[in-house]
Amino acid sequence: MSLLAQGLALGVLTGGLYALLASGLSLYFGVMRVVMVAHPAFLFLGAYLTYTAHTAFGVDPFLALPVTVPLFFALGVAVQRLLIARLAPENVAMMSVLLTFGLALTIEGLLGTFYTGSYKSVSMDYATRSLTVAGVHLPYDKIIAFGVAGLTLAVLFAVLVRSRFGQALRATIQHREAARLVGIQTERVAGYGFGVGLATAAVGGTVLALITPFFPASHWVWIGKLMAVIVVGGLGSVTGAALAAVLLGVVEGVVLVTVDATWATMMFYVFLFLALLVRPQGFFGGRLAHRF
Amino acid sequence: KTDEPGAAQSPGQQKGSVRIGVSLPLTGDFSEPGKGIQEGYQVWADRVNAKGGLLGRKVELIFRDDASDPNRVSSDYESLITQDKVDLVFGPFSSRLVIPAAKVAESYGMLFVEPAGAAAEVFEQGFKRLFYAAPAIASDHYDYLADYLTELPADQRPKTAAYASLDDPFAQGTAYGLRDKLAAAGIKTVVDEVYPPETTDFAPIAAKIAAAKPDLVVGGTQFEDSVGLVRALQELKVQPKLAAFSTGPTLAEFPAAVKGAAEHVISPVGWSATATFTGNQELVKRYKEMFGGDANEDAANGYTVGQIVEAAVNAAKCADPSKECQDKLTAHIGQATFDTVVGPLSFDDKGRPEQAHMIQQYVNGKVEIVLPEQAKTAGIVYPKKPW
Amino acid sequence: MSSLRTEGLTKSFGGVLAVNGVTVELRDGAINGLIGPNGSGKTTFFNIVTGLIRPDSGRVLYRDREITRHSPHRIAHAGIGRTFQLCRVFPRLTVLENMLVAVRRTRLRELMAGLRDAGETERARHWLRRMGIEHLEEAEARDLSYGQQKLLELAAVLMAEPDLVLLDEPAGGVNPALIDRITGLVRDLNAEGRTFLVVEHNMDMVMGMCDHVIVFDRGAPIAEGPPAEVREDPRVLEAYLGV
Amino acid sequence: MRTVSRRGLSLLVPLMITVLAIAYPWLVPNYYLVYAGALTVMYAAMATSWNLLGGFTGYVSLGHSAFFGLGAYGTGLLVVRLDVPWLVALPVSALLVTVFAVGVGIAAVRVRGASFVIVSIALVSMMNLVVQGWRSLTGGSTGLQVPSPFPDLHRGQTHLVFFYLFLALLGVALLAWWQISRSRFGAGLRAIREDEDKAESLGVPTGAYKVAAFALSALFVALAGGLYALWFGSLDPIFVFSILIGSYMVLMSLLGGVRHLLGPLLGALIVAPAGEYFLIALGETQIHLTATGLVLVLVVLFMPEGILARFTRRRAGPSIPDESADQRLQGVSS
Amino acid sequence: MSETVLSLEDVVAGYGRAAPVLRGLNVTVRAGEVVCLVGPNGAGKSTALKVASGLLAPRSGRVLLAGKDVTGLSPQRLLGLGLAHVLQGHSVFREMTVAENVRLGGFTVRDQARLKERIEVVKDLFPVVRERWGGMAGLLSGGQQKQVEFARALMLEPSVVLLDEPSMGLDPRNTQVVFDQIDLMRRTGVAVLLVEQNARRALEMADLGCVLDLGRVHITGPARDLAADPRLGRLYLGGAPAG
Ligand SMILES: Nc1ncnc2c1ncn2[C@@H]1O[C@H](COP(=O)(O)OP(=O)(O)OP(=O)(O)O)[C@@H](O)[C@H]1O
Ligand SMILES: Nc1ncnc2c1ncn2[C@@H]1O[C@H](COP(=O)(O)OP(=O)(O)OP(=O)(O)O)[C@@H](O)[C@H]1O
Ligand SMILES: [Mg+2]
Ligand SMILES: [Mg+2]
Repeated sequence: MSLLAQGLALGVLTGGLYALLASGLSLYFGVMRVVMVAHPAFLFLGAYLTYTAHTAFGVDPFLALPVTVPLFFALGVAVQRLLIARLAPENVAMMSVLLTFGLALTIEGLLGTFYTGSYKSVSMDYATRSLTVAGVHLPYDKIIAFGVAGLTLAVLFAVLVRSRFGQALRATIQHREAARLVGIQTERVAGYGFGVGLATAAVGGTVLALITPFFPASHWVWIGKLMAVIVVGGLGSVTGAALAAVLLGVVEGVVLVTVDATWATMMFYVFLFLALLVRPQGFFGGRLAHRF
Repeated sequence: KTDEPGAAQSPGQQKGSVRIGVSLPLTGDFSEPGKGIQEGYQVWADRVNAKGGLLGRKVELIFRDDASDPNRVSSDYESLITQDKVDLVFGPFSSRLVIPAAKVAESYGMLFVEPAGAAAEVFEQGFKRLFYAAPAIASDHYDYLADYLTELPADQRPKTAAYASLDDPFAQGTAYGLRDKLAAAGIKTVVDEVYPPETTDFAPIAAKIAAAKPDLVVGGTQFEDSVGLVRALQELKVQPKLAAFSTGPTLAEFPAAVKGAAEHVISPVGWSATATFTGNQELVKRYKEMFGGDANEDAANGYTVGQIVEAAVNAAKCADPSKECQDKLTAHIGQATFDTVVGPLSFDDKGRPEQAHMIQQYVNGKVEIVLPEQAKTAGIVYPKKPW
Repeated sequence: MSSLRTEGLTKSFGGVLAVNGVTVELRDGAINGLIGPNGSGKTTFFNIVTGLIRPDSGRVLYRDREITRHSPHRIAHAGIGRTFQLCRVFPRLTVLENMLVAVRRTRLRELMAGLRDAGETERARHWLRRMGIEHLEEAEARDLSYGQQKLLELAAVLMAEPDLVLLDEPAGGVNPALIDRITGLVRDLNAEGRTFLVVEHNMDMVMGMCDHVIVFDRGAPIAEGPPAEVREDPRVLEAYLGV
Repeated sequence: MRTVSRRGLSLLVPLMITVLAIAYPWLVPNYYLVYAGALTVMYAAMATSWNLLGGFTGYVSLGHSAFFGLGAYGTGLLVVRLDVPWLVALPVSALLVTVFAVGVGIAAVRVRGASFVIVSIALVSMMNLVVQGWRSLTGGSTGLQVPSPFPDLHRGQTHLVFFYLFLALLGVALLAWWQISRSRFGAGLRAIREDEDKAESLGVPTGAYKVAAFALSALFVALAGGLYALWFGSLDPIFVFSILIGSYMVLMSLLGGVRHLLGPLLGALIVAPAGEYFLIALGETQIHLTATGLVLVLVVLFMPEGILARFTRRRAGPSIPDESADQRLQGVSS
Repeated sequence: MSETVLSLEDVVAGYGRAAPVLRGLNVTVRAGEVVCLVGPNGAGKSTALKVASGLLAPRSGRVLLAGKDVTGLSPQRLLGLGLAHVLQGHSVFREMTVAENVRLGGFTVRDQARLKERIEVVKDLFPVVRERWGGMAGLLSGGQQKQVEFARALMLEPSVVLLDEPSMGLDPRNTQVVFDQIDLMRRTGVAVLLVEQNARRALEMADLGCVLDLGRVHITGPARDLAADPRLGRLYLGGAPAG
């Protein structure tokens, strides 16, 4: 019983992390119809930069964020303006998969060249302790990840839904000409949108660096899982993805402690196919979601 | 065809350098150990050439990257053997890549000494020219530890053990070798978990182990998961009397990655930097000169391959791809004993080495060999201190 | 025998009752008009009849056979063709390729047979000629102007030889000269025995062409009859013509 | 200069390609090149099969290696576990995979565009997990060793045999593509790529068409997988169920041109040797991954329609019938 | 005569590498004047508007706004200079609410009070905007979407307006509202460049008419004269005048 509780608690915390890692993906997709296969690669790029900051200057990983977040934002703007923007609009969704697949390979190759193929990790003292509540252990690193995820998602949500920028971004995606005609600088806005998505990768990468060792090819493992999260959540819905992430985190945690690890990983895909059969637009997706 | 079997490969062409073809995973999942083995091969070649070469000919290594892909590994050996017409081949890394590679070498009648295919299955394919250049195959890696534990007095002897293993023939092989021996001796298996390579979160596995409160925790691991498991066990306050992990702790990055939790962690190791076996100190020194860092087990395994083939070539007095020569080399390795940096090695009829791995432990922050008796640099600490 | 008949069709989206208990019957062999203010449910009615939307309740009968909730292609096979309000062609197919998509009913063997050999091309050219866009045969559909795309869409629908053709605003965005041409075409096709149901806001076209007009308001028919009668109907005047 | 007519050229080119392909193993100096040729032809066959789905319907599957892997494991398991002769095992396994693909297709083609890509990625990961986890049947991570169907031939001769087997498969796949492209089925599939709802309302049973294309494409890829298993002899889940194999099919098709019969073939002829070249030239570090990645990026950016599209007729743009318009205006401006 | 606000001079423009669509186009619009472009489908009317609003850069020729050369400026800049453009077809932001759509119309307006005022005005003009205020715009009927679009354009108070077939898909009542609005604009001194296929209706209310075909203006004249010309009628305005 307590094992189940432990699995559940860990699942919730991990789910929070998944939500953070998937939020960028959901953003590119929802607002830009771009399937960003390279997102996990950028996550690990973020993790490596955190590692450099930590080993070279001895700073706490989170103190690197003021540098990495703006850097990734700029990188995102560049990727959108120089690459994504050049795709023919009628098949952005598909060509972007291939384009970003190429980007992922590029990043992996560069990481391998600069950092070699060996494992790196960032370990902090607080990352090995845990809080015990009613016999359930809650690791501090996971609590931190959960908190950071929550905070980032809240900011993201505010930016997208409430701000002028968010409105402009959504308008740009839905009808570029009309958006230009109401005075939106569409190129700039789309670039910023991508930048925001990539900025979440900087945060996610930092958290990831804190809780797991990594090497250049680590990102492959995450692609399938994160993609499953955003499909189950309803493509493009940042909120949906967050809910789905927690749901899948819990399912994974519980299945792991009750069955085994293979089945736990399998649950992501089981839910993915279930979602397709029952609700192709995703469990939390909007009514128009299936139209893309 | 120029590479038609038996065509144009006269045994007399003993000119030029001895060209040795190797395919290694220099990129991809196995790139880290692949690199280590490459360095081991290079150190060996450097030493041989400094001494005037093999049979008076310079040694030239030809590397191919297989990107950790079995398809490529086959292509590589295929092209090395048929197109580059190398004189000898050395093996690649990982049990997963050794089998397809050995198939190619075998079908062209090439001797195949390999540094990394330790899984039991490698030796069940009926290969005649394959030899594993390390002290023991995967399932025997923990032999000394198993002996030690089963011989403990009854009151100190552990009662229960938890096993968590990566789904990989080598990693699993090591853990299951120990499991089977301990189970036979009456130590109960309370958790037996296999996780796929995709696993990124080890906390729930640790939670399972925590719930079982075992005396021993054994991980059939590679690096990433060993670190993940140690951290998760620590966070969930699992305090076993002994913790053993396969590959992770033998890498230099391990202590930093687990932040002090490395103390008293045990793992099997085929090689020790401090051992005085033939050529070992030369390897350590030369490696430092060439690559700046400290040699590791992977490099030593590569070096060992070199040593064995070198001895065979010297004994058979030939180094060319002809059937006669390769037969002679194979026959020699099959029956001789070799002095290597991992100790004296000999092989059974399936190419399995017949010695055993040592057991290392972090004691006071340093890696010490604690088993067997005759090689130990420090006494084994059991039970371990809490982490 | 009636051509198309519906009984109590109802469909609501969230709080909006788009189609509200529609019971109508089309005149077989006639040009039927369907008019009504914006948002009165005309397109939704089309979508239900052609299977793109499932009604909440009610039945659709075609030649006295129930086709409610049949999939769109089955309904097409039954002989109902339609165009869309916002003209839809296959943008990156050539005009000729666009024509060869429509099918009425097929056996597996026909499915795999080479199209160009099967006389289909000739039939396609015939329809393109009738529309007056035969010279564009090799152009990609996206390069056509809006009006030309409208003609192509109609031609493609006719390739399947439908007995009942539903047109959703055939004159919307079309040059008046072309409207005359479309009107003429519809009349000719009607004379050949096809039944039409035309949604249109262009009153000149509706009144000049239709034999029978149905008027929708708020998802339900409010009047029905010959054009001359309908346009005098006070309810129609109030709800639709806005005078 | 135009001594050969268009029609003549369109017959001559395939003929020459066929003759060259058949003669290839006899023109090269060693068996390694036969081996490399067989591998390239295998990829060409798979890319062409992929194109049966991707090229017509525009559904981009990054997960076709799932069918490759299942075909391989199916054939391997039938041969190893049930002692079925390989000539029987190959088609049986491919048919089983096709049936499976129908099932998956029914779920997968419900979503369009990018979601489909994601589903296809998930499919590979899932199959990898199943095969890896089902140790008792498949051998799990240890892999499955399949005995050679031609134990009496030496290695080089085996390559030769499989070169022709793959070539035959490629031929069949090409033939299938060609036949479909000129059929009503093909017209329906193309319409699906452009506008599914519209196609449906024109009487195209889009669901059935998509599943049929999906399954057909899976069938050929599964056959390639089966041949691979017999030829290569050792199967390992993480390598046969790899997204990279799937993306090679996509890259090859895209590079050559998905709208052309010979596009994927051309792509394979370029990508396979180029990959080899990068590995040999840059293989010492991971920078070759970067090179491959950049090539992919460049292809997508600058040749989204593929190489062949460059050589075939460029889109003419709207044609304006000048004279008739002038005539039309004459009556007005006077 | 009031001053020229917008003029296109010898504009040559087209898409991609294809032959130009506009081949030396000249159009002039004065303040308080409605200029109506008529012409067959594909003549280049929409293209002309796109060049004027900066969506499409001309290959040669000039665009003058209030005497200033604005050729090649971005739509945002032109918007700042008082030029608004309503696109042909449907250009609502489908996955945003009606409210968001309308508000976005005033994206560049900083004065919140003014914005509020305008919102009330458009809500009164088009009841559907009020009724479906919080609803998703993409789910409206075709004509309703068109109304939202027009409402969005009315949020600004520009000095030059380009309208591309504003009445397409609208029922008679809403068509009337649109034409009334155009009239209102004219009376407040706005220059209107109108493209309409509802040509007779448009020419009736316009000051000046231009017949555009094959990328050139062939005839310019008082709108009423053009409407009355029988030869023009046959070619561009459709058979019988509305009766
Ligand atoms: N985005 C585009 N890309 C390529 N060609 C285009 C594009 N838009 C329009 N065209 C072509 O330019 C020509 C003129 O188009 P335009 O839309 O200006 O015509 P129009 O006069 O507005 O016609 P309609 O009354 O049908 O709207 C047409 O032949 C059309 O095919
Ligand atoms: N998918 C949908 N979700 C929500 N509401 C819808 C949907 N489709 C249609 N509606 C609503 O149903 C009503 C009827 O729409 P419909 O498109 O049938 O009107 P219409 O008569 O064709 O109008 P128009 O003349 O403007 O084309 C409208 O109020 C519309 O907003
Ligand atoms: Mg409608
Ligand atoms: Mg237009």
